[in-house]
Amino acid sequence: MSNNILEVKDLKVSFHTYAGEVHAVRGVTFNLKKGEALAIVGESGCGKSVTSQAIMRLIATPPGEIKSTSSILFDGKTDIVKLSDKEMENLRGSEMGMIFQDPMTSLNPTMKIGKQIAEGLIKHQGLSKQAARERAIEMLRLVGIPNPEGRVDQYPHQFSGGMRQRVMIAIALACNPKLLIADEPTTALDVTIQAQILDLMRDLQEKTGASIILITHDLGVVADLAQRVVVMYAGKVVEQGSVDDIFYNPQHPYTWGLMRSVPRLDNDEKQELIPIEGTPPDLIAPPKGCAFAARCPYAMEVCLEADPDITKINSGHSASCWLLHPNAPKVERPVEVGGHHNG
Amino acid sequence: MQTVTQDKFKPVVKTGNNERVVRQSLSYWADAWRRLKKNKLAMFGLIVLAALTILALIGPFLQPYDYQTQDYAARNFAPSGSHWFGTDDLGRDQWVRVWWGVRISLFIGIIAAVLDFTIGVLYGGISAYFGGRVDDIMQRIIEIIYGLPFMIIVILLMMVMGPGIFSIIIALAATGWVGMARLVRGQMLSLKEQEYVLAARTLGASSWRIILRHLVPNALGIIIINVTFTVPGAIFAESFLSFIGLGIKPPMASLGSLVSDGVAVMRNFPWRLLCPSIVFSLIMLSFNLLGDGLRDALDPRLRK
Amino acid sequence: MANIPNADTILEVKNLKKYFDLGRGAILKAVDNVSFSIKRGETFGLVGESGCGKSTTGRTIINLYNATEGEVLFNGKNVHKLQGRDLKQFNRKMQMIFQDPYASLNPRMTVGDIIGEGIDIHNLMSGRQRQERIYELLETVGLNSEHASRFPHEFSGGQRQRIGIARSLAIEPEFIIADEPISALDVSIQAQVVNLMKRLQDERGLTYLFIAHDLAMVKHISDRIGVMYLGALVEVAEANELYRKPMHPYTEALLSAIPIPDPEIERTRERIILEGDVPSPVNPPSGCRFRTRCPKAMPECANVTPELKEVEPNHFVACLLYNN
Amino acid sequence: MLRFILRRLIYGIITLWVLITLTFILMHNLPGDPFANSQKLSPEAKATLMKTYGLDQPIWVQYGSYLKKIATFDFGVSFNYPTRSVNDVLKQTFPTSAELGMYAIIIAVIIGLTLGIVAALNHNKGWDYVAMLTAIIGVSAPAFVIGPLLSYFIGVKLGWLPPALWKSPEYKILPTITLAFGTLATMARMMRTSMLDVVSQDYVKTAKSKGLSRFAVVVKHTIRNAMLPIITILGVALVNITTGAFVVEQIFAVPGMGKFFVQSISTNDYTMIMGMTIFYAALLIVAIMVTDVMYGVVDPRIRLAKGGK
Repeated sequence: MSNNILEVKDLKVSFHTYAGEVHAVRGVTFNLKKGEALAIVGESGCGKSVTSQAIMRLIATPPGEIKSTSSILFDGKTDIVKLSDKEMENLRGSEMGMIFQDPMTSLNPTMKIGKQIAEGLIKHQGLSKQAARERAIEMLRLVGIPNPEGRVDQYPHQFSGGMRQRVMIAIALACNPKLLIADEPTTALDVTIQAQILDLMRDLQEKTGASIILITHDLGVVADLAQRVVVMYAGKVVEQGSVDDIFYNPQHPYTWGLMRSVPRLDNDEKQELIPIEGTPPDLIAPPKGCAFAARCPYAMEVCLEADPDITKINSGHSASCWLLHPNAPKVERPVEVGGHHNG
Repeated sequence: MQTVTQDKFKPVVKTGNNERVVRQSLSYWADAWRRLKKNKLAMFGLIVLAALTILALIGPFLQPYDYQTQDYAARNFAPSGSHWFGTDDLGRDQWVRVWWGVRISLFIGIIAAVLDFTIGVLYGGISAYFGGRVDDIMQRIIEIIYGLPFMIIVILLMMVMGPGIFSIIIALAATGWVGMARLVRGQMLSLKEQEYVLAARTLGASSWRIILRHLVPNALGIIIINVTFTVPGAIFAESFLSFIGLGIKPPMASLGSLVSDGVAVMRNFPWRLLCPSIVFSLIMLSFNLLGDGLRDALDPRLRK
Repeated sequence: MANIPNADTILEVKNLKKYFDLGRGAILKAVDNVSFSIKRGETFGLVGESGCGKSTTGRTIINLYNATEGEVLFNGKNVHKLQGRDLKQFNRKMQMIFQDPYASLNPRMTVGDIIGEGIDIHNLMSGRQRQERIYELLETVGLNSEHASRFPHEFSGGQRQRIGIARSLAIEPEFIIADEPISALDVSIQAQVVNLMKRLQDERGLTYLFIAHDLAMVKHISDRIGVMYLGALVEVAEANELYRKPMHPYTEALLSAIPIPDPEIERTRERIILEGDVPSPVNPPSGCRFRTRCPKAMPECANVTPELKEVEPNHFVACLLYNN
Repeated sequence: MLRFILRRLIYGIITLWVLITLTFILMHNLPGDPFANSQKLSPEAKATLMKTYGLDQPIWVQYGSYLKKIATFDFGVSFNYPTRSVNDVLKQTFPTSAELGMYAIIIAVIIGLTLGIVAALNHNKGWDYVAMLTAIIGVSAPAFVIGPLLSYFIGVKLGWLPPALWKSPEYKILPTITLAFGTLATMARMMRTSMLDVVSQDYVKTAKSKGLSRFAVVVKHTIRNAMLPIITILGVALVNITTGAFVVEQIFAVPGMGKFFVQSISTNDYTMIMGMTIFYAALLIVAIMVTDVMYGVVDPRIRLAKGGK
């Protein structure tokens, strides 16, 4: 299994708030292959960001807590959950880098951007200040910032949003990490800038061979960049598979719902949008049984009582839904979903 | 694979209303009060303040003395059954004088807060409402006043007007409103751009309606927080002035002048320093604790 | 001019300019010479990236801002010259739905009072009748009467957005400007709001000006679409036509930039990636504003400001490529 | 940036001018004339004195000469002791006050900021409560309460330190602590709030994601940015320390400006009060100006913005 750069097993993360324990991530399992781009999709509050921050161990404890039964195996040998803070610091930034959603607030406003890139290099690769600066300029050039020699000594407020996100990518990739986690990297950007950034990320993945975890709610971005997809709902993985599996042969009613609720630019006839009615559950008290049952049009009695098992569809494709149980009634997948492709 | 009986695979009939809101409905003020009640320190402050206010009102009547009658037979008595806080070098009862001091402190604190509030809200409100040139000029004036060391102005004013409660109030009001005016203006300017205010404007709401229904209720929380910190500020200023001999005229007592007198004789009669100092600190402490509590309870950023 | 006005035209925007004085001689040209018109009962989508002036256009149309130049004719009357009764009447006829579901509802008012505010302002009803009307409106947007006594913070984003819609419906407007009504919502919730808006349009014959940056959703809901770039309208066309045959290089790039949720299409699609960032509206480029990023820019683009011209029937473009 | 500094400078000068004018107007509206107290003076002698001080001139002439004198740093002589010039008194007392003030501000800043940082880094834990308790006591018990109590208990009762006067270093401890306490408390509270604000910023998360050590994150990213807003209140802190010194110098019998100022107030020594007021005010206005400019210099968002704010 050394083929996997990351193996997340039964990840559980809770936050202890004044109102009680919020079970943000409730047993998430997935693997990431070397050189692969994996997208985690879901609505806000589904636990996708928390999962990514748990992998980076960026969750503040307290109030957060990664349950000790969880394991996150990095590069086949290191269990991130069990590392000491010191060991984790050595891993962060050198073996794994991260990009955040809002480029306007993710950079330190009072530090020159060159220095912000150099910091990690000095720490992990023991470069001298001068060498780190040279490398920072190189990184700025790599991420497509014009005139990097001049820009290296500027401050974040002198950069536009798109440019700042490029700087963030430069920071994350400075030490050639094996894993890049991008948490909604283009959500705050305009579409034409988003296209630039996605293009850059694809380009850099080819050049560096880094594996990517992409957190997003935009199925278009998923289709554009990812090879595999994990669909999360209410702190759990409801379905995962290759992009083709998920887009052309989705098995979970929640995945169907996601697909049906967004309009497609390339559709000429006005298709009806079908929203998922209701709102996700409050994870202070996760519902018994399947968390999606309350909003699921196909919910059965069993859904309210027990959590469904994971059903394997093919080698890389699985879903957790009672409809996949051999005894369950057959439900036709809505035609709008994955319609024009023989899944 | 879990074993499940066939009958469990019947579809459920959806009865529930998806849009049900389960939480108990609470207005902003009710919710703020609930938060404040949970804050032990703030409640301590509130209770102590209530107790001090009651004592300030009835305290002087619990003893058969008044604040000015001198009794040369009873000079510099230590606290005892007949003089609970002892007497001063003119034989005046300290208990009565301390509570008179508290009366003055609370009175000045409250009046100063009311004046600050009135002037500050008017000035800041006008500045924000009219905007443009008016706002420009009014802001320049504020910037200049803000740069003045305010205690020094107060001292100058006190010298011109002479000591006394009235002078103190005028002096404090003349300088204290600037902070409130800035706060109100800032609040109004940001609230004016809020989408709910825009929504009211597109509905055709009059300026008065927007001010009374939208701007004021939403700015009130932060204004109240500011007022709670104005009160101890004014109480401090009065005591400070009295301490350096510019505040309340004898024979009337103020906590500041009592402390000042106490300092002179503390080697021999320490209670003359301790009693007013402790009462004074209690007042300040309770207001500050209450203010902190109110800030946590009313600050919209902390609301979820 | 984008359209010849006729009896069917509910709104006409003529050479509208809105400048903001930033002080020290800096002037932000948020909207610079925009003209278009909207027919009764249609949905006109206005798209563009942040800072392109689409929201300012909406706010100027509804009289939240004065126009620096040009005019907005609503039912034939200049919106910015209305006074007294006419102004009140206008306020009833045109309404707005806002972007931020958290900032668009007064947190100190109950949902009932928020929805009832328009009724109160225009003295339409009172007492029981008003109450009944509020309940009815709540049900129209999929909520129920027990929600009237609650406060906005108790609701989710999608619910709040529907409350905002109920507020605008309370005074029975003809025309609603929806200013990015769904961009703050989750995808599954967006569809709830969009479907509601479509249903209301069918039931009440409303006209919409739908402002958004999400082209897919705008295309889904709109009959016609206007594309804005840096304060100027660069292209106006019927929704499908715009997608099928974008003429302005900016529209082309914008459409190509949007990823489509279909991996197979994405794998083969060639993208036009624009260079650099949008210039500042304080100091826009001379001539055509898009020329600094335009892959097809010509030397004369710097000197001539292209006008919006009807290049094909009902398809208007402002680009020198189509000038002959 | 230049524009920003210039703007601050102009404001400072206007403020100073307003203050000087205000002082002048107030002094001319004082109840009675300055010689009312000295009954021994004959009307003739009084008239001579009035002439000497130019008090018989029209008011705007007086104002003009007043401005001129101040511009040349000539504050005149004491009304009560005509042999003492205000400048002499300032020269004599200012160094003492400056020394005391300097100690106090250094202590307040160092301990206050440390307390605030410790509290924020241990948010809602023991140290946080200890620090905040200290802070709230500091805010609630001003110098004229803390001072006498320290002097009485530590100086008189326990005899650990001299209860008053300003001589060898051990004499300076109690006055310095007293004067520093309130500002220290304010600093601690501000720093804590500012730190908590910065800790939750995204860029701190970015810093952690680079693998920097906790120490580096706190020092290079958190504290640095949290300090920025603190700079702006340094000016206000200085004002508080200065006014606090009136009281502290009185309590501990420190021969500084504050003590002299309070004395002048009680003896109605008008020229002295005027001179000292303007000196004080100028000092404070300059201090506020300097901290404002300093903020601009430290924060690149202001420093590098075109044409100021």
